Amino acid sequence: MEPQSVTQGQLFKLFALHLFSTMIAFMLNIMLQSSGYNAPAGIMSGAILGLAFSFISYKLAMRRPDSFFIDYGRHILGKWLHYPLLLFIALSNLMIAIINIWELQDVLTQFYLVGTPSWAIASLCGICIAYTVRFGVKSVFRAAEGLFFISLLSFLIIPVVVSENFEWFSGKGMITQFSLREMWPSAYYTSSVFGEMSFVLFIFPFLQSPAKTFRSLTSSMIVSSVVVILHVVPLLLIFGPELASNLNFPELELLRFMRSGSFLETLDPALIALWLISIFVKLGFIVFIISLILARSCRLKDTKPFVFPITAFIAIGSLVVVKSNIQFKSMMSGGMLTMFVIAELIPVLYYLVDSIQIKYASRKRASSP
Amino acid sequence: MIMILIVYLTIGIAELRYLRREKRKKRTFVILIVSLTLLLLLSEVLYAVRTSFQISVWIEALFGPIDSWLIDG
Amino acid sequence: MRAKDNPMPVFANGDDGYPDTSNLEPRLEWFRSQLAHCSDIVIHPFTIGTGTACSLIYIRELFDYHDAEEHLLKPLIKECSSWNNDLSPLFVEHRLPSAGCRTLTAPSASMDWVLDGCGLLLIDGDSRMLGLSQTKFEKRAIMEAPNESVIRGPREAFVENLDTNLTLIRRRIRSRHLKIEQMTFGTKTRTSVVLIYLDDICPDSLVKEMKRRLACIDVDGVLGSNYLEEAIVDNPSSPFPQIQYTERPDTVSASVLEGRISVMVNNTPIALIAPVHFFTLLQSAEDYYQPFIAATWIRWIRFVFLTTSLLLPSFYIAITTFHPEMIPYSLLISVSSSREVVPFPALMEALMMEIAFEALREASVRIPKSIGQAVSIIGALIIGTAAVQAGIVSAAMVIIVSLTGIASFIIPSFDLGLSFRLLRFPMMLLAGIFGIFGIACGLIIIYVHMLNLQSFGTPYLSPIAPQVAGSFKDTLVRAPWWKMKRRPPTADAANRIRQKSGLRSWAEHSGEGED
Amino acid sequence: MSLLPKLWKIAILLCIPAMVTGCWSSVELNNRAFVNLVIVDQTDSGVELTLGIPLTNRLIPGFTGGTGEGGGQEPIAYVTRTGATLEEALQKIQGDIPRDVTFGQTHSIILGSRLAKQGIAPILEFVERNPLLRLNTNLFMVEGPVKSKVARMPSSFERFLASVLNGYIRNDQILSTTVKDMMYSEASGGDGLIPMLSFKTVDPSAKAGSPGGVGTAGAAILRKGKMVTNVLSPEETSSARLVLGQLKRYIYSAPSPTDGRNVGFYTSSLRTEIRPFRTRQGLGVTISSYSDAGIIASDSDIDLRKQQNIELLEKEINRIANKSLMEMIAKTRKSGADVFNFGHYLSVQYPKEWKTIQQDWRAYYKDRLEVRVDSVISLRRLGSSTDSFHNKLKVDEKEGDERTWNLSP
Repeated sequence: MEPQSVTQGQLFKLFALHLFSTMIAFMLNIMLQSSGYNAPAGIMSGAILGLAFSFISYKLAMRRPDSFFIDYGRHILGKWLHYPLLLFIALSNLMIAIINIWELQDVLTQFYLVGTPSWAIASLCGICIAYTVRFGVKSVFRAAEGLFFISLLSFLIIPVVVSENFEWFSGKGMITQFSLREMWPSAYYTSSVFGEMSFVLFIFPFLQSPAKTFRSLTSSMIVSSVVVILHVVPLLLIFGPELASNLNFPELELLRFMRSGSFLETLDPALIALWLISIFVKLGFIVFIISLILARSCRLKDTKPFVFPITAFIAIGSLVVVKSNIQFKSMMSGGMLTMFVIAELIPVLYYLVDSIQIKYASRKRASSP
Repeated sequence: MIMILIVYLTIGIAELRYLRREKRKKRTFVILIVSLTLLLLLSEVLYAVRTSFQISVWIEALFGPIDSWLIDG
Repeated sequence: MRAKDNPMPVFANGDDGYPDTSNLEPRLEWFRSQLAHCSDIVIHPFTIGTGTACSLIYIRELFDYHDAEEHLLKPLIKECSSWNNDLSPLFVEHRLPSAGCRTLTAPSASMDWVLDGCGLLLIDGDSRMLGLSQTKFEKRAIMEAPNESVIRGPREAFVENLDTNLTLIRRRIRSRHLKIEQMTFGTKTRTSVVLIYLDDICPDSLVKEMKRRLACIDVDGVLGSNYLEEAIVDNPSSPFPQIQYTERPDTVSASVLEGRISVMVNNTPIALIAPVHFFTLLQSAEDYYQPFIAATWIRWIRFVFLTTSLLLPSFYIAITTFHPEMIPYSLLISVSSSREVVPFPALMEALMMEIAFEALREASVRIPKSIGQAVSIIGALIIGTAAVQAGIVSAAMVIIVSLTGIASFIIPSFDLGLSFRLLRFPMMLLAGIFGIFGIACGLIIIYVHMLNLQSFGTPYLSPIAPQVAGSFKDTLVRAPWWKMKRRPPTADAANRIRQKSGLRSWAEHSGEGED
Repeated sequence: MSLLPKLWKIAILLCIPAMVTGCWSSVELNNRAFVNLVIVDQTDSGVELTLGIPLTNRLIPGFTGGTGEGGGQEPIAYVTRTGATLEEALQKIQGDIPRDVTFGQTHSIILGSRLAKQGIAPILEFVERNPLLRLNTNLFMVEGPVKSKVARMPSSFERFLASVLNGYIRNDQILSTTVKDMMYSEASGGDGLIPMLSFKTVDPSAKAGSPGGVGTAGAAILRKGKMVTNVLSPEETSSARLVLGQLKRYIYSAPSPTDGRNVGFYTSSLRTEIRPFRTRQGLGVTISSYSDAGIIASDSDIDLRKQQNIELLEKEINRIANKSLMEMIAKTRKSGADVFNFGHYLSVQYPKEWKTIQQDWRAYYKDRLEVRVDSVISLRRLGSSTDSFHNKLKVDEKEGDERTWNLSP
């Protein structure tokens, strides 16, 4: 593959898109339902927690920046434990992609393309994602780099456009009704999303100047948490915690709340289209990670042949993952995110075992020169 | 059901032709064909039982208790 | 032409029957047999000096016979009387005043020499032949560029003759480093192709790559630059142009100064320039001759109309059929009432109108000038008011189609406009089926395709997608001249500085006196 | 890399069958019936739903034949159906209209007073749940049977009644209550003020062209989604709009403190701050509304050049404004409806105390809550002349004491 072909700027832009696109599009509802006024605080702490996960996987990766985790992981935990764990990470990545595509087609079939069958939307998404990843890792990161400014702009327009209906005083509620207990659920959910940065471990050999990776991870965490906060706070300011938590798609209601100007009644179909583009970039990265795991664990150099089969499986999986919207909601708050957190904690396990091995090896070398 | 088969067949043909043109080792062909059939079987099974069984049932069963313990515990 | 037969000086007999003697008659006989049925070939026998027979072979009207007679034959006849009919010095010491004479021995080389429009002098008793290179034929005068006209800036355009084109370039770049390498292509046509580059600025890898790609062209005829273009392009199946072509010498010299390489083919007024990326195709020569504020403004208009030409009809279909809540109320009422009588769905109507517009445009190009004017007027009438009156098409659609039609012409490079016009149809299909979501997916696919397109090593969206610091200056914005200190990334890495100190350094120091 | 041409071909191949499958959810523009006005009323036989749908085929521009404007005949159709619930009525309407009813363009809902008395919760629920209806849809109220009034109302300024209502909202001439304001918080859910519309029916005897039509008239108080008996008068509604900061242009007159003659003012409210405070007795709320005022007519001889006179006038206007605000709030408190969402402000500022009084908040609002009003109206502009007409030109001397000029030398 092309080693050293991804710059740090591209990494920062991809992870920023990666984090704030699905957080805003699909996760705000759970955040507001689980912790009302404390959602912004929960998101901030969850982001820092997610960054902690990725810091540990960054430390692990920095020990051997030029080789793939899939290759040297075998020596740390032994073949029989390494491959099942890899399979679990691949499965959880698969689930991330499946639920994202399911949520995408759910929003579209409910609001905009009422009659369209979901297999049509899933297959179109699949074609776009697979086409992006088919050209290799450089194309995914280059796509993220080009799209970053447009989608950041489209995400930042919304709070400005609805700012005339703000009830500034109710912002005080975030301070007066602060409670750790209420903040913890949304912190936990956010950490499962922000924890996806720890999968940077797999693409370390592709990065130029790997030492600066953690700096770009932190800056992308900061940018995306600020953008997400800029969407949660207006929701609280306009709708108040009770009404906001009752809305299934708070983001769409916020968009439609814009006083209809003379030029455009509402802006939301156009903005939804812009979101899709950033969500496709995220899913592109995830499909690439899965194809990398699949290819390298069979000791193949080239990940390209696996891209289309995996995307087809994701598209089909997204049709059958849940039967109804209600079942999906109970799954999301019932265990899905824990699966992602566990997948993100696996590199921590490797890091511990590896540091023990190093300490043990150095003591042995010191004791028997 | 047939649509899934058609999709996997077209992908298989395209990928095999790509591998042949890139003149890869035989082992790569075998791996690709095995993984393709595995994915095809899995998606056919999942599609067949989609009304009675969903993936989310397993996930809630496996990770539900941990999640509730962490959130409410 | 791959030199099939290596020109060995020895008389290779059997070179398809060339008589291996030094006397004139059999050789003339061979030439006559080779050039039978060519009415424009002239074989002019005469004798010189004390009776040695010679003959001159040339193509009428292609070889400057009068000049040759004046400068060549008269002195020859006068001269050789003193040589007591030993004409060997003729070949050796170039006693003849006219330049470009060559002694030829191999029959095929001499045949090519005649076919190139030069004269051939055969002398009895001497197997060597003298080639005379006075060619003179009608050439088109240098006129104004028809396609890329410019308000303020040079108006000269290339002509068919390669040598005149090279003079146009050489007059602009008077530098030792300007290299012009000549090659010939096409077994039958033997057209001469020229590579133009500045060897200190243009990266050597690019020159080697270009030569490598050109070397494997072995075709019988190269009549236009497009033959070469499709052979050396990276991804032939992509609708986007990967090589820039122009007919303006100042564009060629500007790109050569930027470290790019240009390919010019004889008998075509179009020069190819490689490598190119998306944003250079959006720049017209005009941008560099106008003040930079106006140029930047026009460039933004180009971007806007670029997206309009691609997206306007599909947005019209998507918004009217999928998301009517996006249209302001009063506009919605007027649009829906104007669509009341129209029998077709929006997608069908849009496709019909677009295809009609394409047909109209193609017809107005192909029809001879005299009645071309009529077609465009009738076309506009038929498609415009009559269709709306008859209720086949809604008024809004006519406006949209004509706007997109104009928009696709605003793109300076005609090829890019063509590819966007082509891409508009799949976008309309996607918009008709999936609405704005379909448009988003279509845009993604086009964007990713352009991302991974390369033209001679430089990525197609290079200043934006793989971000190159500081190169925004010439893409989204045309920075003023005194800001453009460095050459674009295509230039050789070592030699990137274009101008030493800022052009406006006189302005900075004016304030010394005051406190 | 040369798999790409195949992808290109596959993509094109995919497009062609896709065309055959037809467009699933694309509905032609003239296959849709755009609802611009929803009117809901309660009748004996159930919920009566009326949808105002513009008839685009009567509005074809430049269409020579056909009815065109139809001479005064409004190009809108009010389709009315009655059903046990709102949804059933909607289904009946959809069943009868050949086009697909879409709510994308609905900005206002008119409610009948009889329905309001029974409770508008099902309407709010319908708007919140329907994906196309927006949370900032405005609510209006009409006394008595709605449909007959709306149907007979010829609109003179705008083509559709809905555009008239949009105009009111755009120019802030009416109290704007959106669905969101009614569902803002649990404690005061369903409480709010809904502006009333009055319809001046055209009496046939009057000569043609006399503009009948719609006007604004007071506001109805709703408690838990049900309309209570007393209604706010137009003046009280304007003071309510002052509290909500929506009073953009309001013209009124007040007696001048010096000689009691009339001075005309116009005010436009800048902003309103509602700040809760805590005293030993319990919680309270201060409403301070800042607005600008200007004099448009002065009949009194008050000298407007002196600053203290201006301050005198300001004190006078503030006193009047405070008095009307207190009366209006007392009226709403008497009906026990927290129309201005004071509960939300208390819950934000004092969460602990709020938990205790949350259950019976309306009773607390009715009796114990202390409300202080402090309106700050600053008089900034005198208009384009300073002294009043009477003052300057001495026109109002009494008739008797004029000198008489006798003609004899």
